[in-house]
Amino acid sequence: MKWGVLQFPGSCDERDALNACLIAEASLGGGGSDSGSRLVWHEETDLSGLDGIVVPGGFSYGDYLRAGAIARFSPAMTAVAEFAADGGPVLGICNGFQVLCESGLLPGALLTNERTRFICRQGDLIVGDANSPFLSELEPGQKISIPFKHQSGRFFAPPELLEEIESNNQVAFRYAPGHNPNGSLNDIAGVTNRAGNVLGLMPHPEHAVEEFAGSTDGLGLFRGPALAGAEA
Amino acid sequence: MIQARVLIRPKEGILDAQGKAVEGALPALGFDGIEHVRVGRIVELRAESADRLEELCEKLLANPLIEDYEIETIAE
Amino acid sequence: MIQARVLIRPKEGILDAQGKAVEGALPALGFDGIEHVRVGRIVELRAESADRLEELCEKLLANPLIEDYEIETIAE
Amino acid sequence: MSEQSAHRDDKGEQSAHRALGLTDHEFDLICEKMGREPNGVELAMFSLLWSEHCAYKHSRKLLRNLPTEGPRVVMGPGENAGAVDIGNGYSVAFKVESHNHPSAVEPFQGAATGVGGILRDVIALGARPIAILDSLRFGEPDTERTHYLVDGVVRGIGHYGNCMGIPTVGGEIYFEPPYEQNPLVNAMCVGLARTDEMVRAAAAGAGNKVVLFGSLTGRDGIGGASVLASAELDEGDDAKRPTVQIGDPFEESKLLECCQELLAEELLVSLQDLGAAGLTSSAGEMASAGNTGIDIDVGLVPLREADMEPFEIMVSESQERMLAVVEPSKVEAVLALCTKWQTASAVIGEVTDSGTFRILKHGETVGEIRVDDLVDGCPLYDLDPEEPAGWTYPNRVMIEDEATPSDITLSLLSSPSIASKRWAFEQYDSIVGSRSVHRAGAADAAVLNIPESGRAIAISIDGNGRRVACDPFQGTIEATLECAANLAVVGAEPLGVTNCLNFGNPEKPGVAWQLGRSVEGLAEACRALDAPVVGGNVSLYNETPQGPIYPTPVVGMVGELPDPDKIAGENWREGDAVALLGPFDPSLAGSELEKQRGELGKGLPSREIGPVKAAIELVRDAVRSGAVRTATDVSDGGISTALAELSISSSIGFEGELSALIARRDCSEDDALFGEGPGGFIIAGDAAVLEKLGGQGVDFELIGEVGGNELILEAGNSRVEILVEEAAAAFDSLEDRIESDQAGLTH
Ligand SMILES: Nc1ncnc2c1ncn2[C@@H]1O[C@H](COP(=O)(O)OP(=O)(O)O)[C@@H](O)[C@H]1O
Ligand SMILES: [Mg+2]
Repeated sequence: MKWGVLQFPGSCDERDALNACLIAEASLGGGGSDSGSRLVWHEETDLSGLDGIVVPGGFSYGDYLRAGAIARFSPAMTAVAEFAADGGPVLGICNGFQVLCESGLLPGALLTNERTRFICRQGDLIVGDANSPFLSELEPGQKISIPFKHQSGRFFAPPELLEEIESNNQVAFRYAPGHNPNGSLNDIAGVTNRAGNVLGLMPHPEHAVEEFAGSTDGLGLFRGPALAGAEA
Repeated sequence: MIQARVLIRPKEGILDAQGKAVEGALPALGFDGIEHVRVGRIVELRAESADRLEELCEKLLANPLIEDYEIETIAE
Repeated sequence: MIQARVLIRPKEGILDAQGKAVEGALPALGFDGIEHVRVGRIVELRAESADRLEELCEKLLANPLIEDYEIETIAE
Repeated sequence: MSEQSAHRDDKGEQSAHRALGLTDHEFDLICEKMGREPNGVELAMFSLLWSEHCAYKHSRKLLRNLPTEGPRVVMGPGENAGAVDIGNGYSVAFKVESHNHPSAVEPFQGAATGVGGILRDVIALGARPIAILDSLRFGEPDTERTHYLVDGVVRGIGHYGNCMGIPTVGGEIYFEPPYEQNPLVNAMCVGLARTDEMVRAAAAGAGNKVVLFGSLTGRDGIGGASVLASAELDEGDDAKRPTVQIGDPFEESKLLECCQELLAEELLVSLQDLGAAGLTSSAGEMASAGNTGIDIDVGLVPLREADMEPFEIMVSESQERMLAVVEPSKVEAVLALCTKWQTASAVIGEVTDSGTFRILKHGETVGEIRVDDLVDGCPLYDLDPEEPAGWTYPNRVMIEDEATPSDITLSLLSSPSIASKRWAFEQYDSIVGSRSVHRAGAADAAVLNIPESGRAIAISIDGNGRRVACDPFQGTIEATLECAANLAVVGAEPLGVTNCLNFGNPEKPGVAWQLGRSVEGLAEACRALDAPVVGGNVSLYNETPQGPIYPTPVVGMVGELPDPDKIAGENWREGDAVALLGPFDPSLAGSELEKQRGELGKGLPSREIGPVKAAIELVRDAVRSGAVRTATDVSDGGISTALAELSISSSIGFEGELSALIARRDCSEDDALFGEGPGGFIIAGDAAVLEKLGGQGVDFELIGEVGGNELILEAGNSRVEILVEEAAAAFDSLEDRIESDQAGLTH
């Protein structure tokens, strides 16, 4: 699989995300440095040849105004919207999740943490019952350990929308009991779009792909689309 | 040119973490009798016309899912 | 009770990183002819009296070193 | 303003130079060197470059005694940061710097811009920053002021690093009364670079262009020099003179990427950050290092405020700016890359062979100074040291006389300086960059994976000011040894040292003595450890009417280790044997307990470095071989605290006793349980494996076994017996003490 990882002015985790993509590819017997996976500059509009997109974490445009508010207007995001509409897998991590919500590709919004502080910690997530290529290697109810780090990660949706997200099985991850760091509604840590091909989450699976990091539970998300493709 | 001021506030009913933090800090600093603290943003700008300000708010300055906005303009 | 509104803005001459970033992004979003974007905070609250609002701003709501504030009150 | 002279006999400006911090003697010297009196622009520039901060006038002579050379040193003192070779064509660059005063005035911005500044020093070498550490000192956390400072500083440090995508991987925080009014905010940055791609700051090549890029120049940080402004401008204009610097990490993150790309494309001759004294110091130092002259036209500098005076432009400390020397044919490409990264840029001058620093305004000369006079002309002063007769700092009783050993252990664990700093460190992104080696509960040294070199590096920062106050020489040796001990626990060997010397007013004999003895201690320890000092920073005059701070040399050490899979952590297992290793000879002098008892006094027992070094090496080798998986050094609070911390981090108790130590050292029970000093390690694991570490010329004794839910430790007739849960609650109490009245308002 060839991944494109978006890079905005102010992105932070884009190299980490690309690294995770390459590790996942290698674990599936593909990849290598000539795999074709690459960073995508925010002004690029041509995503042809890419099989999956990551909108990475960081502080695009300094997160000024609202996290993700400015980045959503980049030319690359217009291309990502088309890519997603065609069913391509798009993963938004942290700031990337915020960008996808701001641009309407995912439902809901992310508010300042209840305790207003930035928080960085390893935490447990429970896999939701969403149907998404990113979850193909994970079982609903499975517990995984993934770090999170953010200041605006409190998932919010008005009651009707929340009800819709729940009843359509769009919840991809919930914080395990006692692990909700920010006051997210229904402990929601990640959601998908209706079709399931777009998934956003606040925790950082790309920081849980190598042994030395203490957990490799994040690898599954990056392996998911290729495995789902193989099944299809 | 016009001078515009956009006030952006968290929607009623949404927990305003910053407002709550301010309220929480008041007693220790010796302030009593203050309540309903809400913290929002103010964006001030000069524009050639007021025509597209609404659109600017909807698209960029505010997120209608979580925020209300109000535009005040002064012609110059 | 009074209803108060405090507008807090970066002082003249102090770098307004937010305003700068927003202003820089506007042309790419198709908004032209907008300038002097300044981003500040608005704090709204209900208080028993306006007596200590000034002090509240100095101590907690604003940072007098880098921000100016303006208090508007409406008696209720 | 440029036409006017700053003559001290001139009535209106009689004391301009004094108000700017120059002595009459220094002013006379300037006149002598110039053959005339400086005009306002020139005086402003001299006053800053001849300041303590830039000229090191009270410390440079002392610093010459530090060992700075070694086979791994790539860049030593004199460059923006030091650098050491880590193999495979890579180097790590690192430096620690203070931002004490700005943080006392505005803690959030002060700390944020402190981080921004040290990052730029590393970026200027062509390195990509890969880690930040912070070393903070505050008063006791029981006043509104301290809460306000801690909250702002911690948020400020987190804000900058988090937004930049550079992990803050370690640090330390101490709370002591002498820092109440004068907190210390030291930040260290470590960067990675290909050795052959690193750049120096020296300007070269007459005719080459000088390019300024990054943020626009505003009136930020024009502190002292605003004296000139008030002499020049109308009364009431002072409000237009902000002195607080505002940090914009978003701008710096673009600047970083832009610098990396400019260097990768080989577009630059040299690169320099703008820090204290802004354009004056960066352009001046570039010219000085390159033995060139330099012309700067202030009319070409992109401004945030149109009406700035030439002197303001020359001394502005606006953040997030860099200066580059570029060959004329490459200027266009440089400016284009700056545009790509959405950062302002302009050609503002030229390198000349004149040996002078010329300031122009739209082509007209408004100031002209010989580079040597400006950069190297400042007189260096000898200190006038005198050892104070006794303890000159306050003592406060914080613990009851009748406290039992168990009470004392809990009191030590909840002491803000010892208690877990999780509350602070969780506000820092510690994992971005995918290098941070994760070890649950571990805090001794940060470990970063460097796949580029096939190895890992470890970083530690340390400086217990209280112990240095007791004995500046021994205390500084101990701080350096502690860094090395922290590295040993993760299997790392020191490569180089950086340091920040935070002291009071060096013109006072007592402070001068502290400074001199401390630097001697640093030199001695670094020599013994073969760890050259490759850079650092000095921050003097840290005092208020309440008195000086504790003398606080903050030592940062970078080491390397072969295998990040083989490092010891703080997780022990049920049934593990536990040993005390090393020449540890505990004493209450200068200890946390002595502080709590209000009995601090002058002097620390002197200890030989040799045996400590041997213990450090034994532990390092044992960890590297994989034999030892649990280890920590005995530090603040002594053995009882070290054992409690291990129990807490793995939630398993311990039972043991210290009779062998008491017999060997002939020390008191309190000394054994709570005494401090260098050279002690607690290690845990299989008894048979541990025992192999005995009989190797390093003191060694088994002291007990891991198990249960209590910490039980006997020393003669004294007995500590506490539940691990209780210990954990005490250890986790910092947040409640700090987070009482702060608002957590985001700026
Ligand atoms: N305590 C110290 N030990 C070793 N080197 C030092 C010390 N203090 C300053 N230096 C060196 O002196 C030079 C000037 O320091 P500084 O003015 O802080 O640099 P910059 O202007 O680049 O921030 C640097 O190379 C620094 O490493
Ligand atoms: Mg520098």
